[in-house]
Amino acid sequence: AGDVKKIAVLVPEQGTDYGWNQQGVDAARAVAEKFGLEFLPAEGLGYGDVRPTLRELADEGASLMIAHASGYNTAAPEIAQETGVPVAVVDKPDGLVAGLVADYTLSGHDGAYLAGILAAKMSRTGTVGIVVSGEPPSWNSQSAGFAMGVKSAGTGTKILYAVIGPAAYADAAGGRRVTESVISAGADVVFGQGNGSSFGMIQAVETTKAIDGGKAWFIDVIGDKTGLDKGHLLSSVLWDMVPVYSAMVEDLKSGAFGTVGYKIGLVDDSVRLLKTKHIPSDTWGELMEVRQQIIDGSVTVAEVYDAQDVRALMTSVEVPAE
Amino acid sequence: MIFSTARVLVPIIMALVVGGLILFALGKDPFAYYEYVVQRGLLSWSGFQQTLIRSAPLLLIASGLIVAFRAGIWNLGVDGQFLLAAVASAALAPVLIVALPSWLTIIICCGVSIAVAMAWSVVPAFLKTRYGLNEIITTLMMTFLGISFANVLVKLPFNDPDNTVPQTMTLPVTDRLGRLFDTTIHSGIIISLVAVFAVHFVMTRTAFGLKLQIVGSNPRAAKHAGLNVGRLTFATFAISAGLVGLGGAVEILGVWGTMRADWNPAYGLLVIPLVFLARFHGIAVIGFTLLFAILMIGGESASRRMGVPNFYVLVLVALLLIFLALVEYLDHLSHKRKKA
Amino acid sequence: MGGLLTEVFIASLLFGAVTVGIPLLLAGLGEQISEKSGVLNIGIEGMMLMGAYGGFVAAYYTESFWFGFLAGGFLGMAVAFLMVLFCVLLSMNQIVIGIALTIGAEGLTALLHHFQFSRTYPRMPEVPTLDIPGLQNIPVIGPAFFERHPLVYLSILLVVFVAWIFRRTQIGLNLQAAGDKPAALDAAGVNVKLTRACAVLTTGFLAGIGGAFMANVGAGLFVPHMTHGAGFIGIVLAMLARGKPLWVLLGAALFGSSLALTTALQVAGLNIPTDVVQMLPFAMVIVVLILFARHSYLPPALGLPYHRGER
Amino acid sequence: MNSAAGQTPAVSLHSITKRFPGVLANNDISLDIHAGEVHALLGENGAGKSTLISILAGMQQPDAGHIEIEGVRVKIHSPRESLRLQIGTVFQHVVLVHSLTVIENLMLGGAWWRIHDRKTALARLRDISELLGVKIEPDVPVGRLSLGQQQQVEIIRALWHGGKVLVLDEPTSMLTPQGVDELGALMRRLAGQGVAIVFITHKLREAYAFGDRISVLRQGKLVGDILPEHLDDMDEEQATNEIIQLMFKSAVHGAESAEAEIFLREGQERHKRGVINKSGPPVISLEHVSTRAEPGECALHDIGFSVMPGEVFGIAGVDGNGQKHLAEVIAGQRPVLSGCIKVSGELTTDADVPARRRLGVRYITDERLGEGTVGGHSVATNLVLKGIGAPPFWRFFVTIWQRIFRHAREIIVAHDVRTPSEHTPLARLSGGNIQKVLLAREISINASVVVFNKPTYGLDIHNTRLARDRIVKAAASGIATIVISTELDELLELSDRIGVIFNGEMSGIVENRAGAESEIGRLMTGAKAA
Ligand SMILES: Nc1ncnc2c1ncn2[C@@H]1O[C@H](COP(=O)(O)OP(=O)(O)OP(=O)(O)O)[C@@H](O)[C@H]1O
Ligand SMILES: Nc1ncnc2c1ncn2[C@@H]1O[C@H](COP(=O)(O)OP(=O)(O)OP(=O)(O)O)[C@@H](O)[C@H]1O
Ligand SMILES: [Mg+2]
Ligand SMILES: [Mg+2]
Repeated sequence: AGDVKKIAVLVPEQGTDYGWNQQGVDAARAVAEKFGLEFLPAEGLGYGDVRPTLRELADEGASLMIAHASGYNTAAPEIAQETGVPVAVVDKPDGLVAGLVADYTLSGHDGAYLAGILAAKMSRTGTVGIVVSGEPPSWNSQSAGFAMGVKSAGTGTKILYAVIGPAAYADAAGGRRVTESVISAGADVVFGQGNGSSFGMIQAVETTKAIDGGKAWFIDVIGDKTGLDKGHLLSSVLWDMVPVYSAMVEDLKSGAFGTVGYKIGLVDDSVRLLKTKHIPSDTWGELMEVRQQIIDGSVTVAEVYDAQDVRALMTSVEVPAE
Repeated sequence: MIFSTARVLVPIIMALVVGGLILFALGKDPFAYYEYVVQRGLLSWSGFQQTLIRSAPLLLIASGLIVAFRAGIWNLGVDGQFLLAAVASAALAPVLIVALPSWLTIIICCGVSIAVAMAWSVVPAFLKTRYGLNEIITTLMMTFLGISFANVLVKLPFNDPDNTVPQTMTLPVTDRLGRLFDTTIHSGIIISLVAVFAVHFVMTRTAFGLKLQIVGSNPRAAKHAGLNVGRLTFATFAISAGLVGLGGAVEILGVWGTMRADWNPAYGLLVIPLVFLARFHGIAVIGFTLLFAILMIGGESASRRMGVPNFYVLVLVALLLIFLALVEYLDHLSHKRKKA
Repeated sequence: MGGLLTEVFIASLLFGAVTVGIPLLLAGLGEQISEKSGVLNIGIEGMMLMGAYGGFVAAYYTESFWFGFLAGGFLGMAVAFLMVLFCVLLSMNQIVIGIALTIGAEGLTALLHHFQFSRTYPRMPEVPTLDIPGLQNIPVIGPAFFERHPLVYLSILLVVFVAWIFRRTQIGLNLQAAGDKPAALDAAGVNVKLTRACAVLTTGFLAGIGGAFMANVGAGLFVPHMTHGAGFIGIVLAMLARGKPLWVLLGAALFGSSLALTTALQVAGLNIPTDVVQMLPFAMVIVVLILFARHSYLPPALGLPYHRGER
Repeated sequence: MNSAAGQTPAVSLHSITKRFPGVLANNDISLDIHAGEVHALLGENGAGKSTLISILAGMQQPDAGHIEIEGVRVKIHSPRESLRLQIGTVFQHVVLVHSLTVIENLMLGGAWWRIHDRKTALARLRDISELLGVKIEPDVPVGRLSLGQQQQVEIIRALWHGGKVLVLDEPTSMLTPQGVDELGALMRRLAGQGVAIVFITHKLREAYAFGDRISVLRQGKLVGDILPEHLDDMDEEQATNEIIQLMFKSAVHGAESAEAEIFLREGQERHKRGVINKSGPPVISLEHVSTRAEPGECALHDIGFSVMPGEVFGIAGVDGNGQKHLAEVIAGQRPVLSGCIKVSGELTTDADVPARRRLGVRYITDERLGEGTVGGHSVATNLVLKGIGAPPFWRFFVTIWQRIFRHAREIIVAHDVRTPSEHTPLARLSGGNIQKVLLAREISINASVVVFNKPTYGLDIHNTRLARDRIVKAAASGIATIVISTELDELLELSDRIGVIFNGEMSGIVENRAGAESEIGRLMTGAKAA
């Protein structure tokens, strides 16, 4: 049982990306307000060494440091050991240390599964695409979830998969180029994951016609870019970290911190599909049914984190065991 | 005196004034910002430790560059050499530590890292000695190649399957380079300081150093004087890359313990101008490196506290480089007028 | 997977290759002009980035691609002006200043972007094209090369134009002399610093346009650090080309197509990390160099400031 | 032929003063240059001649004083201005763009916005080459031309913009005797057309033969003139004496320069040669040596000769006939294609430079700045350049800078090197002083074979004297000495035997006795030895 006064969140880019970074910062801020804590945001730290910042935040008396990037998940536990300040890390489910290190492995794979179904149903060309700027586990599991969703729709829809390139989180031009190619290869719905580069993907969807001459759609992840939409944003797999962060604070207070990992999921709507006006209401209804089935457990979505396995899903026509 | 107070203070003040105006235009208080920088980067003990830690790889890279630049060789391939050496240590250390004591592991890793970086410099050295191909092109290309290759190595052969992030296995904190006394500073800083002093001594006070300088200033004269230009060129590349590689090893063995894919701090871009500003002088390099490490560490902190995006530090670094270069140039002019 | 390699898809790959290649071409040509005149312009990355930012802002607010390119060119030139001031006029160290300008442009554009666009992420509309009648209907090649923004055609024509300038004009002679033996140019009554200044400003202009192309055509928007390394590739291209503009074009094509190849392999379902493909052009060039290298020709005075009458 | 004394001078310099760090290069110099005259400008190395004319050429700005052109005060702030005033300059060191062709070099400076105007340029080239009586290929890259041809291009360029004033800084140092005569005739012809010519040389004979008026500089000051009316009345001997008086009579230097004077006069005679030790084997011998031809270079074919201890073996020939390869092959800087080289009976064909140095082989290159020295480094460093790592200046590879500096100070005094200090970057010294550094470095202990390549190139008479004296002394001490020179006088003065090299082959070897001169002249044009 600890006294929680200040929480810090560390993100690699500015918290204004309508995506991973923004969701993290916004959620942490919301939780800080909810519990009346002092909030210490550290944005734009990059993918280099965050130890100096972690140590400084520890010096400043942070009660919890949320290292909100999978790239920080080696450094943060080490600093936690060194300073005794609890940290939360991403994508390291076996790294729990009681009272010190907790993991939250976020995956919207079941949300992505729904998005896959949506894509399959909306596709006129019979081909959908996945464009990612990198292959971190959380994105891999969504790519896989999406692919499985597409296949489960039983429409025989083909799935194209493309990674923009190394260190391409901010490569907007690459995002656009690759997305254009994917659309030209036949996709009319593109499931895009990438920070800065996802704006390039949106740009491509906005300016490239599908091969049937019609409109191409974009399905986003993590954040809600409705405010920026020019009519091509079909949906988004939204992530809400507030429940996770709240649970962390509560566990810190109760002393359970570091004994359990945290997840997001469809159950509490911490993962949900963004509803836009472009989705026909009957389709939406079907999606909500599948959602319920997943929550019930009658449909399970396998979690695939490995890049090689993800790629295998794209080439194989069979849907892996459900 | 190379490191006269005015030569450093004047440009710093100029950079701070211009940088301050930019901050002011952004609606932030420049004084508060600078106070945080100095507080964190220099005055607070815990912050200063971070400054020293950050300096270690920079100094080793700088010492490698001093050798190359004094010998007239433009080794702009620092980043590739650094990363590949880092991969070597990161891949090897966690494996060796299982069987060997940590001191031996560290020595072997440093050796292998040095060798890997040296190997990466063989192509530019060969192309230069054999065909006279300019090393700016070849080292730049090798660095692009090296950066990608390092990623491939981390993602494929050396990937740690137990970690979801593509990175190598991790060397436990306790097995890393020993820490100095009670601090978080690892002993790599000692290695790097020794390297800088050794390089300075070799370049200014030994026959080998003078030979390299002769080759650097006039290869034809070197040949005329009976120096083996080809061998010295290879030696220069090897020593330079080796020191840079040692920097990569020290950063991995001292700080990270692992190497993550797509990690590229691009230290070369910062260190190259510093070495020029220091006029290839070892002691001056230490000063400049510390100055910039303070700015990096302090700037991260100040940016966070003030809500200024960290990009601002880049602007400040650029301003500082420009004003340092300007003052160095003015100093050089007056020096030339005075001295015969 | 064979079915993927449709005409449309291949055309789109080529299209992408051209899109990637044009900024590299402009940067490489620009750098070549600087280098010919004896200035090693390491700041070209900064010029591109500034051009990308400025070009995007201008194009976005005026809703004109042309205006964007022009503005990008001028912003690139503004950075080049600093290079001229410090390196040509004041003879300060070209590498220090070049790197400083690059770092500064990275910081400044990211900062400006943060305060201006990081909540709205504005994007450009579809790129207007000038279709070349007849040629545009050639399968595969047509859409990639002949349904493009006029700047694409201009950039390729620029190769010929620059080659002509180098070969047939006084400017070409002056540039060559400035990089080879500046004292000779000076003795012939031509202002060496002015020649170099013009060369660097031209570089800045071209690099700026290249950056603007990257932002407006390549990405359709501006994001921080978006040029990542294109300027440095431009330097490599310029040096490999040994003063021949046509070789810059070939180099740009090589790099452009290797990126397209990455996408092709992935969409085709091949399991190769992008890094491997990314290494291809560099590895290829190095192998070619090792096998066929001849003595490289770089201007003897490259990187050396000129002072009249100094010993 | 001489202009009336009352006429306005084409150029007049008024109280020109120019300072460089540590030197007063021009000290209050006032000088008139008249149209229709060849004005010979003489002075020891470092006297300030080149500085003075680079002020005229707009390359340097005077610290004080001003210039009038035809009585009008002008400010020559750039070479462009100088060209506009129709002052054409041929600088001491070639300033041509090697990667451009002859005609392109000549077109430099044309209106910048134009495309090449080849036709006009070729016509102009034809006119000027006719005037000069030279033939030059317009489309050859300048880098491929011999130094002599490059100089012709420079002269053409100097006249390109219509010469009122033509300034030639040591133009004869690279020319053959015929070339010198041709240039002299050319200067006379141009003067006849009313051009004002400034002619800098170190050869008093040339000054007398071609000059209408002679001015002498010493240590930055104008120390005397010989006016045309005066010069006409003197014979060569008188003129020479007068010039030497001006150049070396010095209140400051007192006794030392009186000594110099005597020894300069002595120098006019042929040197007494030392004893050649013919008892043992030759110190060095070359047999059937050939080298690989690189583009633009003249390779050796089947060269053979040997040199005895104490002997001076001269190599005569027009520049560019393989002298460079010969010297480099002996020094070990260049591999031989076939044949062998023996030093003191030992086969050294494949030995590298340090190995040959250990055998006592020394080489004084003709490219002082190109390969002989490292210009940016100090005089002191350059003096130990060939012995880096060796005691006494290095102990366990650690440099003992104090010793190097002390050594340098000693050399500077002993060889009268004019330098502000031993720390001065070598490139700042005048050519003659750089040459002294080179000589001092090479002729030291343990030499057995010394190759001198153009040892007096660019030196003033005094330094030439010193250098030749040193060569003679070296030989007298038993060193086998090889002197490569394009100046026949020099070889005749110094050598025991003279080999003539033509097109990379040794066309003959001549004993240096009466009548050798004409035989050598014949061989130099490629005729085979009888
Ligand atoms: N650019 C320069 N910087 C520094 N010192 C210089 C420079 N130019 C000339 N000097 C110095 O000025 C003096 C005069 O040099 P100058 O070249 O005019 O002599 P010179 O009479 O032409 O000699 P030489 O016969 O050897 O050519 C020398 O001491 C030289 O070292
Ligand atoms: N190439 C050189 N030629 C002549 N002297 C040299 C050369 N390089 C170095 N020296 C001399 O060697 C000494 C040391 O060199 P350097 O100037 O690099 O170190 P330093 O500045 O004296 O060192 P510190 O600043 O630590 O005292 C100096 O006295 C310098 O003049
Ligand atoms: Mg010093
Ligand atoms: Mg001179």
